[in-house]
Amino acid sequence: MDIIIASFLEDSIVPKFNYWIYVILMMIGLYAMITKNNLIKKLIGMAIFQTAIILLYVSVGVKADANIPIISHHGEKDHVEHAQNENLDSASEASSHHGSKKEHHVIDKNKFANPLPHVLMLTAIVVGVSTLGLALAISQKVHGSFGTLEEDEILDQLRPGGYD
Amino acid sequence: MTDHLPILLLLSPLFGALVCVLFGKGNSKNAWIVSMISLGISSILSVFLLLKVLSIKAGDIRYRMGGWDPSSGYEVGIELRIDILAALIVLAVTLVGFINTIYSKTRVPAEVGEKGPFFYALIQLLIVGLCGIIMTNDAFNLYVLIEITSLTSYALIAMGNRRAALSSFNYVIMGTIGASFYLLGVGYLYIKTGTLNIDDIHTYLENENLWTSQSIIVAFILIMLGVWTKMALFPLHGWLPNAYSYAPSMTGTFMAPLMTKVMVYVMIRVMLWLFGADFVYSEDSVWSELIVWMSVVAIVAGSFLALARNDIKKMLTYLIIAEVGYMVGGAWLNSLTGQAGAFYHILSDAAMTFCLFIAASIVIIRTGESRLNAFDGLFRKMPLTMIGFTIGGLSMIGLPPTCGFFSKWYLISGGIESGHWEFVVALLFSSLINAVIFFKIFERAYFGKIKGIKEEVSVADIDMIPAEGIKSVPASMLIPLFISALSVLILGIMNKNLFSWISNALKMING
Amino acid sequence: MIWQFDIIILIFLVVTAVIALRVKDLLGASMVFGIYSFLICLLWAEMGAVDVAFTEAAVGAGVSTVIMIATVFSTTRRSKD
Amino acid sequence: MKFFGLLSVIIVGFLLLSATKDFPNWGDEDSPANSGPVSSFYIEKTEEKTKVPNMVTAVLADYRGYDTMFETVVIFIAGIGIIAVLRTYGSNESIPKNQVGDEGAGLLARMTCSLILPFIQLFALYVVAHGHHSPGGGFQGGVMLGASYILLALAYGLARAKSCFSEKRTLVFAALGIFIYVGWGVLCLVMGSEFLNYSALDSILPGGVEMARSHSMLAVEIGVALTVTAIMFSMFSNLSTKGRLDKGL
Repeated sequence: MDIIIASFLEDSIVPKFNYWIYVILMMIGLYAMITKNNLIKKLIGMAIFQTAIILLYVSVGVKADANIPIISHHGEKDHVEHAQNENLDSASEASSHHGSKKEHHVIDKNKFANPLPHVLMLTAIVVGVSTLGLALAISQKVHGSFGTLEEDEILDQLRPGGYD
Repeated sequence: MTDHLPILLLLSPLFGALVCVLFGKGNSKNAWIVSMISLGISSILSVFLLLKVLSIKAGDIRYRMGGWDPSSGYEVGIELRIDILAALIVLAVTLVGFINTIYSKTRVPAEVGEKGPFFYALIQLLIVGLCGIIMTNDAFNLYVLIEITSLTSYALIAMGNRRAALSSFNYVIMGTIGASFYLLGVGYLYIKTGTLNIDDIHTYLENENLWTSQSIIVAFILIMLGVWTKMALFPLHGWLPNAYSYAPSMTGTFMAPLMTKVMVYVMIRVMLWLFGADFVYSEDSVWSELIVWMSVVAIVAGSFLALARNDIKKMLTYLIIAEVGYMVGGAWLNSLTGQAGAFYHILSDAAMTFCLFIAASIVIIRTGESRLNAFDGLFRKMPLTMIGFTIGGLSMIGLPPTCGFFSKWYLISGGIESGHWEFVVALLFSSLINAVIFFKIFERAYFGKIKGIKEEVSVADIDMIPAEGIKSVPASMLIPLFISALSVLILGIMNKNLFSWISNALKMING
Repeated sequence: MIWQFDIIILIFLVVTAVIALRVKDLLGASMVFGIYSFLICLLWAEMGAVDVAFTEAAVGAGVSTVIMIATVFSTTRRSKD
Repeated sequence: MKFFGLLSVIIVGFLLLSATKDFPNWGDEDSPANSGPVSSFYIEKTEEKTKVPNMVTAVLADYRGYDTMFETVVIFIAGIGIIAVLRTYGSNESIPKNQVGDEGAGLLARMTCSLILPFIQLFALYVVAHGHHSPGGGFQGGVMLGASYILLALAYGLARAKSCFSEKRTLVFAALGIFIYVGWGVLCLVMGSEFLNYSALDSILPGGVEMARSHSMLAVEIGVALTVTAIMFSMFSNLSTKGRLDKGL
């Protein structure tokens, strides 16, 4: 039984788990943005919504056995490992490695996480904090003129004279 | 140097904004001069850009940022792509920005006071964002630029009274939902294709034949939902009327003509360039039918809601919602005439909305009354303003010498061509309602009696700027009004040329 | 990359997100939101996105939380939902 | 409203989940996004073409530098937007000298703050400068530098922090940062190649085309850091005083 559950976990939940949770977080955030009454709560919902999207993007860039996307520059270790690898298959592939010897090491693209989603999400985080800051400023202005942050109370104040 | 026209066009307002913030010193006059210069340069450069695009036969200009050449067929950097359609809209954006700056000369000190330099900085950054949206060929860059326009417009709207702050907050929520949906859609496309360049995504989808993949369909729905939220298509229009009508008047006159239209352009671009005509109009999908029906609902609902309003600016904003329905419907008609009509309507709607909003703002400022009875007897008191308003109104109804007639004509013939009779009926019906609305106003303006004092003071009126009295309107407001009214007529007279340019460009995209 | 770790953080994320939205005290909600940001920062470090994690730690958990608390202090702590 | 909200959220959730089946597995090396030519190009060619080991920095500041420029502009917009929305130019702009000591935290917090502040700032500068080789860069360093001023304002009161970083100075720094970024791009234009094409600068920067790109990234990151520092502090000071800039938390 344990084995069945474990295999179920590994086969159908784990490989897509990030995507499941991203959808759940996105639904929580979207629900809060639409239905919460308090303006600050709406903004917390907005922040959760945005992080859910970031979670989607970052999950895309993950590779099973990859490292962070920084090439270790003073990496003597990498170099040694690489040299050993080269020794091992030097007999068969000496000629193919010949061209790359001038560089530090051959870069195996599966050893590094995909950097593009990270870059995109740096931008998205910054956009998120800018939106949050501006929205907080606007909610302070709303509080300054209505004296409350609750949407229904604000609408009550507007009703007598408002015509729309 | 002409190779660098697209980027120079963007940099001029960007530097202008920095100069406004640095050397504004609370003085609106300096900032006004700076933004006149920067937007003037930008408008001139966009004229040159249009001429350049028209002169080359290949169709479009491409500009690679950072000079990164593609690697194994895929763009690694960010690319700009400008064809005739983009150049026309860039010209419209920069010109509206420039003319609106003339209009704002006396209004900025009156409505935002010491924050004038920040206002001008934000307006110029908004123009940077809009021009960037139109020219970019990178799906993620488009998101960043959409957020630039959104953030500037949140701030510009919230600079108004307390109702403006509240509607700006609602706009923040709706706008973020829209932009995030767009970002999600781009993410889905990225997962399936591994690239962000719009042309490359299209090529990849074509090569791998991913059109029936569930992710691509969901990505399409998400991007469309995001763009529709941003352009206020009918069920998603909730934020627009309050935001545009309570914003400071010079913000309203700038944003009403441009924001929704640029998003319609983004929609056309996503439809035809990113997904391609084969996908969006494919026989076995229901998109085309469904969305034309949605636009029919938007047109009818927008017209009825406009008819029910008694507030001038609210009425105009609901008319914008109906017009968005025209453009969305036209773009989805699956006929070249319909697409061209939708595109033509972007330009003509920008011109006539600009004209109407300026005229309405002048009327509201001068009479201190924001309801329709402000127009009572105005033909005698403010004849020049009313001439401008009349031209805008006639164009909205769709009478011959104006551009509104021609764009509607192409839309209707597109509808007939593709057999969407419901769209044709909705268009004619909406024109009828527009005629009712505007002739009601014209009647008031001819025969109505001028009011002495207001009978009741409502909460909204307390927030209003006090009336400056019906006296001579300053030239800085009349000149923009006349330029915009003139452009309504010019766009109408040039309809043959415009239509042939637009349909040639669309033919090239459709292949 | 360590999926057990990944799943634990993800479950905590959902819990903190719900708590941040349920707490009636806005100051408390902001604090829980700060915890949420730290958790998501951990998650990104775990997924190999170090730059994103660094930015999230500085921006999300740091500045966002601080400006949110600043707003709560200059407006009101009370919330009906 | 609640029902309508729940309904739309559930519809969107199902829509998104329905597409999840179609996705490559989490951590899949062969998904189009991970093995496609664009990402392979970034991983394999970045060090060769730019001599920058941190690919994220290279992609951020060079390949997609146009994006990052607008990202900095977004920050700038947020800063001046908050001032435009919230700032009130009241009469109580300056508080009397004898009240300056009243705000801020207690003695212990002040002592701790004065001990760690120099290190935070030093580390922030390191993060900006060392972004080529380790995680970090203009944004992260800028945010940390801004946060150090926020900490100063929290411990010693806003007046003390404003004496280091007045409103005028924040605006100058914010504009200067973007000016450096855009100006660097314009310099490339003047040298006769595309906007932000740093390789055009190899005639005025030492070390060949690759090092020109690397140095230019540093310059651009410094611009980003200046803007972010200034705007983060300006954001905090405006939001914590409701735009009066008189007395902090």
